[in-house]
Amino acid sequence: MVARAAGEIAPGLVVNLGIGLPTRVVDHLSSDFPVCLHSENGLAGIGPSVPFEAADRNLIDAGGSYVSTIPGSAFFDSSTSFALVRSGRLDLTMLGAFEVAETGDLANWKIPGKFSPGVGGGIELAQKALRVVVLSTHTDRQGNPKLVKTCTLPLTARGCVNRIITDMAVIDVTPQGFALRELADGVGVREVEEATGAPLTVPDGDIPVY
Amino acid sequence: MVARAAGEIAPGLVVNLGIGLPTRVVDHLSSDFPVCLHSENGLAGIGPSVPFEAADRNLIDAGGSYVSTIPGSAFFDSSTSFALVRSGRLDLTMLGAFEVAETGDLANWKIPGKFSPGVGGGIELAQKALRVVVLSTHTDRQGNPKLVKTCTLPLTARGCVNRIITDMAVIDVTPQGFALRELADGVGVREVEEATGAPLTVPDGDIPVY
Amino acid sequence: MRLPDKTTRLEEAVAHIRDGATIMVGGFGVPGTPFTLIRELVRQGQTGLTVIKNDANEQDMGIDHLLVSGQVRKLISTHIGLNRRAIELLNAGRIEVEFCAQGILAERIHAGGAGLKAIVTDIGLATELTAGKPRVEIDGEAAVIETALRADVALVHADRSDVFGNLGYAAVARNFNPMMAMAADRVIAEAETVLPLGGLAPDAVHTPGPFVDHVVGLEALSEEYQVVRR
Amino acid sequence: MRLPDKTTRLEEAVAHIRDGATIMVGGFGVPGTPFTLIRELVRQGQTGLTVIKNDANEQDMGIDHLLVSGQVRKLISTHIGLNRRAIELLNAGRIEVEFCAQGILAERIHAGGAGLKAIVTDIGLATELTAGKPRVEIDGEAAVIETALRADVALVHADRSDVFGNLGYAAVARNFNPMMAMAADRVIAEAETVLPLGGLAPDAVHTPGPFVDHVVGLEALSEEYQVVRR
Repeated sequence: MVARAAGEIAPGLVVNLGIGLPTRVVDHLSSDFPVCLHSENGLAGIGPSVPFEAADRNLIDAGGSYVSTIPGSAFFDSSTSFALVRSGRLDLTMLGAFEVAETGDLANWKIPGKFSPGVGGGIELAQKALRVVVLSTHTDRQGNPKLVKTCTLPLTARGCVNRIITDMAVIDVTPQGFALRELADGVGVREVEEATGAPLTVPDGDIPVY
Repeated sequence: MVARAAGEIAPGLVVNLGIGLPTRVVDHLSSDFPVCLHSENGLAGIGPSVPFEAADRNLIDAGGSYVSTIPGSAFFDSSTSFALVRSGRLDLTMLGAFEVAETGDLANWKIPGKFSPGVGGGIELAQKALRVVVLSTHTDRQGNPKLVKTCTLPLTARGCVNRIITDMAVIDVTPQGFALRELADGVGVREVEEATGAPLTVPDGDIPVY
Repeated sequence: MRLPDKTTRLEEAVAHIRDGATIMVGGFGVPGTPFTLIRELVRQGQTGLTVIKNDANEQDMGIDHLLVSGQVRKLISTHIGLNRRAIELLNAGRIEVEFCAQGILAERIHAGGAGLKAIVTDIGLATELTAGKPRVEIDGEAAVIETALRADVALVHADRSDVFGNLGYAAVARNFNPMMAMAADRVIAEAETVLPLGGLAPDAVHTPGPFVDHVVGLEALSEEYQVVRR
Repeated sequence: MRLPDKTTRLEEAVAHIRDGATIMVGGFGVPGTPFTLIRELVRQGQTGLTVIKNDANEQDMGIDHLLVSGQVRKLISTHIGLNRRAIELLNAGRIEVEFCAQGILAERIHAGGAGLKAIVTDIGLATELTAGKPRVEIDGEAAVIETALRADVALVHADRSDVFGNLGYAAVARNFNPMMAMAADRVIAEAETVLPLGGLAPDAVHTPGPFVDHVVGLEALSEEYQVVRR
């Protein structure tokens, strides 16, 4: 699933990988792959993670991991960092989700009743990245579908999600709703349909497996 | 008059000297005087002017004169430059004027019927500098007063002028209107009153001469 | 012309903060947080503060000390999830927290520093963060007016400063510091190195000196500044 | 991970400009004006352009060539007083000029680059420059809504660039270039020196590479770039 997500990153893009699962996508890119990774705390051109012993106290990513620079990296302030996000210079972001609606609505920051510690930069990433890929388990811990007709949780942004990559399938958000694109190895169409809380368009013929 | 204007610059201020007469005020400051001169094209800490032969093609002031830096100078973009002006960090500006009203209204950028080439940074300097001193001849070329009850020309900013220094007098704008503070050497009170287009409060006793 | 010297003793600089003041505090996590200025503010004990800061640091670090000491009335922030104590204080009703989208917080502070009244954006229109804020239409599209933020005092951390207050930041320790250093009536910068005039190249300055009122040189960096083992 | 190379031939980069495009052009007087990109645009001859630039340069310099060639429909500027020809063309009705206060032009471009819809300010309320613009009250005070500015293409001049498009500006040649380099769908930077990746220190970058699409190295600097004798 994480390896499959790495396939979303075309050469030359500017990409922000959200905290959690998405961060691990970088492990599946070759060191020579042409991509500019962005961190919202003020860095373009993130290099490999650095162990505690070798860390620079002034060089973390937005998730608090110690990282490094690569030739051509640039530091900038938080205003510039989100200018990049909001003005169409962020080609792709990968985010986690509580719920994704068939309209592409995303809820990933607050569960009413539970305390929410704030949204950070999540709204802007979801609302303004040119392409939003959700990387998530297909269902929550109780087995309830995360892909739904309508979000019941407070929204992060409306109509923002383009694709969902889960442990079961790759599904696109289309004007006609969810469309199955690929299946995880060993997962059947029927299983995906049962784990999905909204209608799923299934293509004719063979479905690629990842 | 220009020498008298230099007396307005208290130690430690951040000062913008407008194009024309005000620019020459700097010639009356000692090289050791503690002041930060600001140029709206992106320089704080303007050093002495530089002759053509020694000029740096990338180092002009907003009036197009070749200038130099001093230890501690900083370059910045136009956004930052006017942030300084509008956010209360510019202690003093000296500007020219077509008309100053007894309310402190300033008109110094456009004469209807004649073409105006645009206001540049003049509105922001006039409206937002903490103190605005007008440096001007007391009357225009036709002998008409520049200090008036109400401006007839398009305004630059309302109620912005604190003091006017002319070839005849130093006059403050007060809640009661114009108030005479000082006289130029050889000029009498009556002469100033006649050359001023609004009532002038004249102090009792001796009036300082410059 | 010569530029004035703004170096100030720590105690004297922080003493300018009054009870009830609104203060901005730089930093995103550890990098760029002015730990020394915060510690002095805890020592001096001013109360009823409104604090504007990206995050609430972690427990026993940075502004957490101000929360524990009860000096903070209200926090304007984007995310406090790394500080369990801040969450407890919020849940107990002992502090008020106003959340803002991170980049919009940055732009509201930029607008304050730029002497603007507000910005207009479509960010967060689908969320409760913009509920109750005035709406306006721009080119036929809905948008929300987010007012500019200014503070009485800004506390920022610089890697280097000259005595006039020209500042340079290290790596991602820059974050909110440059905007905050423009958006307060009084700006206090702590600096790891204080250089003489001319020690910073004019085109390497991140925050120009005219925005800064006090430069406090740091003699040593406490444990809080160091690499955090997680 | 490796950052891509954006070096582009002059002709190819400028060919992305279409008839009727809105273009931003950096510079304040001579410093920071991308004279070489402008000359190439004159050579290619795209027409019906809206040009956003602080000033109109001087006669026979910079965007004056675009005015003379009739390629400009509209100019958004702060001051054109140093270019008598621009004034004549305006008076003859051959170009439309929209004036804006200088710092507000900078902030409108900043807002465009920041993906905002507009800024709200009290600047120019007493002047005709804000006539007809929507008003709004902020904290009981009158203000005007100034919409964000974006362009199809921005032409900027840098002192130095690496091949990824991280830019550094010289002295006051910075001026409007950094904001414009963030506010266009396509950003073309000409650079006096093009460095390999790693040639610019990460904290010495004035415009981060992700905002820049094309880097055009300058082989020689024409007479227009030099010190002007007045």
